[in-house]
Amino acid sequence: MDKQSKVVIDKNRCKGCALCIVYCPQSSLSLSRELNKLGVYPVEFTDDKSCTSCGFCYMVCPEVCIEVYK
Amino acid sequence: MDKQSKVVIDKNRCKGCALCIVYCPQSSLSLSRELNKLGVYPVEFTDDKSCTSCGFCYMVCPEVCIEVYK
Amino acid sequence: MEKKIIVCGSGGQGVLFSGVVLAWGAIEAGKHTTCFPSYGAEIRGGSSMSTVIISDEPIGSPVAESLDGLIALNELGYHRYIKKLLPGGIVVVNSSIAKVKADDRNFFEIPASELADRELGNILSANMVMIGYYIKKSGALSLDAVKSACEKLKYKKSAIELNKNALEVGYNYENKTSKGKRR
Amino acid sequence: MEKKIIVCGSGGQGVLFSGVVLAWGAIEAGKHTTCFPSYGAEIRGGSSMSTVIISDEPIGSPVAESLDGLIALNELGYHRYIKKLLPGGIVVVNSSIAKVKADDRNFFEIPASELADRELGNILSANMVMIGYYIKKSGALSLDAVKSACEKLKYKKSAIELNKNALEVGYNYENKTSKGKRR
Amino acid sequence: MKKIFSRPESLKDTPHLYCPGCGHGIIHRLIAEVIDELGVREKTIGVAPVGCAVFAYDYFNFDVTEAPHGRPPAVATGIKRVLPDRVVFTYQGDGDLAAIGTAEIIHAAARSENITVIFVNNANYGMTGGQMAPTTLIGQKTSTTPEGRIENCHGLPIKVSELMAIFDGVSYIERTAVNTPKNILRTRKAIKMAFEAQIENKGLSLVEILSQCPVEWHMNPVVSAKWLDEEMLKFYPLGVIKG
Amino acid sequence: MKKIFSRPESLKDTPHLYCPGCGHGIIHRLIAEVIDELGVREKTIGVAPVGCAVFAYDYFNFDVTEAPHGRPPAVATGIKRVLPDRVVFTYQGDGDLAAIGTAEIIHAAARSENITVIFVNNANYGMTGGQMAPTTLIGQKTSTTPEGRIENCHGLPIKVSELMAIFDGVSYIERTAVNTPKNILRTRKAIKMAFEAQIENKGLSLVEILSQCPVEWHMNPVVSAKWLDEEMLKFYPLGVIKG
Amino acid sequence: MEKKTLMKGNIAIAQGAIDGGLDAYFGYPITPQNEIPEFMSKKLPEINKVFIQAESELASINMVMGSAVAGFRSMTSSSSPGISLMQEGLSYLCGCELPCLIVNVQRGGPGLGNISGSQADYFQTVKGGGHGDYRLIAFAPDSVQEMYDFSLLSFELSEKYRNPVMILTDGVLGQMMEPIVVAIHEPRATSHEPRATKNWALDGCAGRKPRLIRSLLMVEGELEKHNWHLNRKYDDITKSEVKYEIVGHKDADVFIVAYGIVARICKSVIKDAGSKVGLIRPITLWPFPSEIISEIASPGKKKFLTVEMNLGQMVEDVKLSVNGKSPVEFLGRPGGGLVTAEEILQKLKGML
Amino acid sequence: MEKKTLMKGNIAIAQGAIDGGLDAYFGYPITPQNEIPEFMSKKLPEINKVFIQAESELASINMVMGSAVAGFRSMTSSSSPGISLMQEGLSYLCGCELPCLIVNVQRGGPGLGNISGSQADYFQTVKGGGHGDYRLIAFAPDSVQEMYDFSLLSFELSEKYRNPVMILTDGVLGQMMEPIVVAIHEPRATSHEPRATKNWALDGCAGRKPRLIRSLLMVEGELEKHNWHLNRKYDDITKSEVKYEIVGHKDADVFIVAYGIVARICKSVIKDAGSKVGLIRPITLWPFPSEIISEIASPGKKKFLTVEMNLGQMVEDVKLSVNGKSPVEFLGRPGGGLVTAEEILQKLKGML
Ligand SMILES: Cc1ncc(C[n+]2csc(CCOP(=O)(O)OP(=O)(O)O)c2C)c(N)n1
Ligand SMILES: Cc1ncc(C[n+]2csc(CCOP(=O)(O)OP(=O)(O)O)c2C)c(N)n1
Ligand code: SF4
Ligand code: SF4
Ligand code: SF4
Ligand code: SF4
Ligand code: SF4
Ligand code: SF4
Ligand SMILES: [Mg+2]
Ligand SMILES: [Mg+2]
Repeated sequence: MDKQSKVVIDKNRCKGCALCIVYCPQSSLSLSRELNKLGVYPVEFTDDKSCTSCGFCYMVCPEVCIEVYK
Repeated sequence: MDKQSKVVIDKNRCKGCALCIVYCPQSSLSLSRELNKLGVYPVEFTDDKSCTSCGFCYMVCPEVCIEVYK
Repeated sequence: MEKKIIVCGSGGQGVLFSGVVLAWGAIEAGKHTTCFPSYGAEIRGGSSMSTVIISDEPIGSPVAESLDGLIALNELGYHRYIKKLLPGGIVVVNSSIAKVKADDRNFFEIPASELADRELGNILSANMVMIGYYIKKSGALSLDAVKSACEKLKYKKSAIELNKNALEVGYNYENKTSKGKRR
Repeated sequence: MEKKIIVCGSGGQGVLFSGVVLAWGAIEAGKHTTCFPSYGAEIRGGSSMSTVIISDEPIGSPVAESLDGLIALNELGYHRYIKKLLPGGIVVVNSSIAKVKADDRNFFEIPASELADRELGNILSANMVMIGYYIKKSGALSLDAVKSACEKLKYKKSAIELNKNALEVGYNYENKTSKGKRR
Repeated sequence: MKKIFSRPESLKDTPHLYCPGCGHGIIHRLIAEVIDELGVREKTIGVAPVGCAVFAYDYFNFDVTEAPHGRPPAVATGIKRVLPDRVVFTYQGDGDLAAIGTAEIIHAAARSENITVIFVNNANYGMTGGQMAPTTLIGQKTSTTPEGRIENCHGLPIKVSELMAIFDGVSYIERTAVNTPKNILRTRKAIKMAFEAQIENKGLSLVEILSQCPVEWHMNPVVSAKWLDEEMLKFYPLGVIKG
Repeated sequence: MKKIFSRPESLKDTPHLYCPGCGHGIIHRLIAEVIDELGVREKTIGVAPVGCAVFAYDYFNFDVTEAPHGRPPAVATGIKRVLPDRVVFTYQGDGDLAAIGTAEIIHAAARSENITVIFVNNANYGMTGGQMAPTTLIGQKTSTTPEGRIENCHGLPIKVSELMAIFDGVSYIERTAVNTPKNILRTRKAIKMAFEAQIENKGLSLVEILSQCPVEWHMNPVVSAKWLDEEMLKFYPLGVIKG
Repeated sequence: MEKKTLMKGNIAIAQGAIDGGLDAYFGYPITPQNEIPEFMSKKLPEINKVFIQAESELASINMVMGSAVAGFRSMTSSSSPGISLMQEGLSYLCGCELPCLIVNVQRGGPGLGNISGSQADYFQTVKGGGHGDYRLIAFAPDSVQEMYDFSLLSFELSEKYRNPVMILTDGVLGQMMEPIVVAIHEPRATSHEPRATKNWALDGCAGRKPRLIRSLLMVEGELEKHNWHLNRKYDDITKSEVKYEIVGHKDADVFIVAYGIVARICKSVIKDAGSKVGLIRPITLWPFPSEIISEIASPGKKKFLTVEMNLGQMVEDVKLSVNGKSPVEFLGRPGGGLVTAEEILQKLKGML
Repeated sequence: MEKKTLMKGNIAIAQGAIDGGLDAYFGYPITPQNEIPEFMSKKLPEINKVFIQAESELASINMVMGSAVAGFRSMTSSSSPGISLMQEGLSYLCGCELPCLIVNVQRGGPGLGNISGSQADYFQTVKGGGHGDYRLIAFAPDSVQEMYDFSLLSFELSEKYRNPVMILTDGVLGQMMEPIVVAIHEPRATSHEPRATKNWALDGCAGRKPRLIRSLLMVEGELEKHNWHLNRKYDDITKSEVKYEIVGHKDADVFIVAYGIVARICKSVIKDAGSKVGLIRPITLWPFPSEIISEIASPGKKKFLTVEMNLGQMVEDVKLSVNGKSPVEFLGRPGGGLVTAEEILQKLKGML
């Protein structure tokens, strides 16, 4: 786990559906520019300042590939 | 057809269920004392004076073996 | 020895029970037996029958193409099955209900319903009266065997007694008709 | 002559369409052909493939155990099917998307997505660019046959033109790599 | 004297094989009367169930087909879709419609198939010997509920009419009975309304008819007509449920 | 920092094979969370449907059996009747439950089987390629309604929750969705209520979950979540329907 | 002497299953087997076992699947049309390797047919009426005693191989009564003992890894592998579980092959026909007693007569066993017609 | 030259049925045949014919029954598990003698299995998966062209005999594309012409006596009589409608017997195997081409190899035809495994 982040994404499980991005109230997530092993652009956690650890991203993720810390 | 009767019963079709008897408002029907071909005591029309040709007997007969005249 | 018997009548006359009593009687007598009742929508019309086979040997088909005995509790049944009777076969008819003309067979009438009503106070025992009479006439089974069969059936004591009495009434009925004679 | 070819890629890259175009091309060339796409829950994962066989003789199985040609629109597909390639078989890879290392086979790269985007203004034409390039490299079919195949498919005139142009872009692509060389 | 009540043309002159007092015979006659009255005998196609009334095809004087147990609504759908101007109806028992045929009746309703359903609720499986039906009352003894139907084992009986009423595609639903002359008259009316709904292309119409099954209820016909009144009506109230 | 949201124990650490954005993955996780929370993982038996979620058995970290298409309620009945103290649930799609399995779910409800039903309504047949389901909306294009669902040919969509509410044997019914965090939270609550109803022996409980099927709706996941909000909710209002 | 009791075939099946440790019965009424669910509805609640009248045969077979999944001894019964509706379920049960007992009290077909006894579901039973390569272990009792015995036996056998067992009988055997001995000679396993040994059954994963029961095998090659596994199992059953009876002299000239109710009738014929006629009675229809038939046919001077209550179904298995070494003739009556002793004798005369 | 068009097997079946005068299609989705209902849902409304997506396969087959009862050309399609659910319906359709077309695009079984092609429903199709003695006329196309041709042909044949026709194919043939000629050489009867000649169809009794369609025959002897009538019909079909193809030299040493997708593969093997190997390809699986096989087997110096995508089903019919006159070997792969040319060649080598 990246000690810096409140939100950890298992990037090779992410299918890039972007649900977490649109539902993050703090715009703390965005699509990466690097393809993952599934051949899609996964989500990256970009901003642990604004992130409130609300868990919305975890909640909407169909791949259960997000963990949220506080 | 029996010219006297308002109600004609096909006695060999009658199964003697007695529904017509109990629902006849004028008590114009009763069970015969002779077995019919089915081996049951069929219904007889006994009283064409009181019979009002209301048709209740026809209506309740599951064997459709009653005809009513007026 | 093999006896193929049909008991027939209308629903409620205890036809199936009669078949069972005969078959149990056969067991009591140490014989092989099968009992094949009519079933399902066949009995919707209100008729009922049971084929009983009693034999010294294992039995093949429980269905009888031809009969050694016919026990007719009503007229309809008589007419339906009489054509299957073998020469020498025995017919027993409940003359309280069935008005049939005898032919030249071993034809025996018994007013079973009346007897049951009069002697036993229960018209529904006519079936057992018939069975009693049949075994007497045919010798298919002993009275003892059939009586002890009644005890095998899980019924109330009083019912068992009634059935046994009815068997006796039939067994001891002094019929006034002889072979082929009309009553 | 018999050529067994697999086109593979991910859903939305036009893999199944490519197979159809090749098979239609074979018909135009007067050959026997079969085209067997992946289907059902197989494609749930997002990969897609189509096996096309082109032959002078009637074709038995439409499924290929070994391949004469592999047209890989993405990396996953390349890795999945490359092991089926026969010695002497030809591989064509979309280098815009698939970063694969060549081995000692007839390995050809073409930046099909980029070419489609740049030359045709439609990145989705990458599949036809690949087909054009493949027939050039393999000689499996003539450009004319495949172009007239495009006309057989009931599409809008503009789409037909786009596809034909894309085939030409691929067919005429001056590849700077040679056999087995990395780009 | 004029004949004022007698066998309708749509009912063949064939003796019924039903038990004495059985409601099926009455219902057959009512359907035949309505078909006559509407003048549609020659364009009617009936679908018989598997149940005591499978023999309906021997009694009706118009085209009738058999259907596998529970499937009359599917068979009727097949007929009506290719022959939309014919009058198509199913005749179904409570085992047929409410047990094995649940999916078929519900989806015919959901699709709003323009057919008429005559649903005969006699609270048991008559033909097979009086087993529990989905409509069997709590406490009612049947050959597979020897201690009576028990709510917390068998569940409550299904009220088919109320269930079907949920579907917008169903245009007419009424529950009636054939145990008394009055109820029989009302049943006739309901059957007519149901067929009229079909003729007017309003979608599925259904009449649930409470019907006595004396033999399998182990009652004589007169008592069974009373039992229907006293026990069945408590749980299955009569009346127009939709329409 | 403390981990506050992460994979529940009842969900195996196996990648989902569902399409990107598919609601099934979310629903699986919610079920797993509830099972964990109720502490019943070791006595839970799940029944997977035939549909995209057939693979549920690969994802759940407790006993799971397959059932033929539409028959999970019958299979669950078999399990629950012999193991009444286990927690038994079915997971069913709208094709599985509301089409081929109509009779089985209705009779499980009528019998008041003490099971929980997770009913995933994605308004089409995902697994077989997006055909019309009984729940497909009027006007919705699917691979077997190329011109959109038409009321007077295909009938109106079936509202399963409202239909099931008719049965007294059903103790809890709620319709929820998994297209937004708020709806997902509510879905989790509903699932918990449903399992609790079972644990308290109240009879069948059902949660109808509106779920996006981006691939077969031919929308990207984000658009599909919106479409659910804008189109599905109009016809399928959320809320507790019984309970 | 053992105490004999008069029992109906259907009841013997029901009693046999109960004595064999039945935990749960699920069924839907159909003639001529209604006595089975009716008996169960009375007896099972008394001994705290499960009886459910299902809403259909589809539901019945899937409820059986559920309780079999949980490792309980489970059963359903029906007659021909109802069994047809169970074909998908049977294929699943075999694919998932779930033990259970299915009883088919055959009636006349096709379609609604009638309610007489029949043997026209032989193909459905032994070749597979459902989809895919699978087999049911199929018993064909020919007496009420065997109805009881095989029903009692079936659970252990079906658990041994994790495969459904079918009792294929007919309306005549189901409805007829005969004296039988109902005696449980060895103490039966209670239903819970075998359950504990079922290391595949689902009952909650307490203290163990979660289990999974399925027949969907999508990964390439998996399903084929599973089928080869099943095939080996079927081979084992074929090697070990064939049951048959031979009546009459082994060196008879003509061998009748018949099962169930027809075999009884043939036995009575043989008594009369003398030493020139023998009977081979398959007791298991699958696995079929091919070996013994083949052996008897080998010298080549025999004749075979298959007698069935259908238009010729088992006769194919007889021919496959004989494999051209001797002539095989057929006598049959379809649609619920019961073959008579006279017909068989007549036919035999033409062959002797 | 006739104009060829590239077509998928499933679409060819659908188009063939439409060109054969299809009036009404009823079906439920299942892979690998979804293209059929999808195509129908688009095309049939355009030509004012009926398409209904049923709520299940049970409903499908019974809707087919309904529209067949009315005399219309009716059809359903499904794949293995769905066809298992139709077995009761098929028995009724045969019992009621209703013409119609059923398509089974087989997939791997048993149970849910997988979605690969398979041939494991052979027994179900030709022996009868439903109850009672009945037969389906069964076509096994081996090319997309034949998918079209037999689908088109099926209605006339099924009406001629008042018997359902089944097209038994598989996922590979259903999904593959191939050039075919879609040419209706003779003008087809419109759906209304044959309907007028159906003197049994129900469409309201205007101007005629009421008609009745049923399979319940309770009066003693009636059902048996009906079965004997059906049996004569099946005999007629067996005499007149057998179709097969022979590839290679008639005096080959080894004859492969294979149908459908496997037959295609065998054809390519034969090309390579030279003149010592021939192929008999049953085109109708029922009636089965027993006579020609028997004829070829007669000299006794032949060998037979049956190749199937199952654990050995048609091989029984081959053995029954050969009747011991020549050895019959079997090569098969179950569970959706596609037999390869190499495997067949290998096996042949051992036999030559
Ligand atoms: C598939 C199938 N299952 C079961 C049966 C047996 N069966 C015949 S009629 C019937 C139920 C009859 O009950 P209902 O529909 O209520 O009609 P009723 O006789 O009471 O009028 C059953 C279960 C059958 N014929 N076919
Ligand atoms: C008896 C049977 N019929 C049809 C199918 C094919 N089939 C598989 S899944 C499915 C429907 C899936 O739809 P749904 O239940 O809504 O689940 P989803 O995939 O949408 O989650 C169908 C028809 C089958 N496997 N078995
Ligand atoms: S926890 Fe909340 S704020 Fe933080 S990234 Fe996730 S959704 Fe955004
Ligand atoms: S919700 Fe999950 S799968 Fe979708 S983009 Fe976000 S992390 Fe990836
Ligand atoms: S018509 Fe009326 S009054 Fe006359 S007998 Fe009939 S019921 Fe009685
Ligand atoms: S109602 Fe009909 S059957 Fe009943 S007693 Fe009267 S006449 Fe006879
Ligand atoms: S069993 Fe009941 S429904 Fe059937 S005929 Fe007899 S009374 Fe009528
Ligand atoms: S098809 Fe739909 S339901 Fe199935 S996995 Fe894809 S998105 Fe989910
Ligand atoms: Mg009923
Ligand atoms: Mg769905």
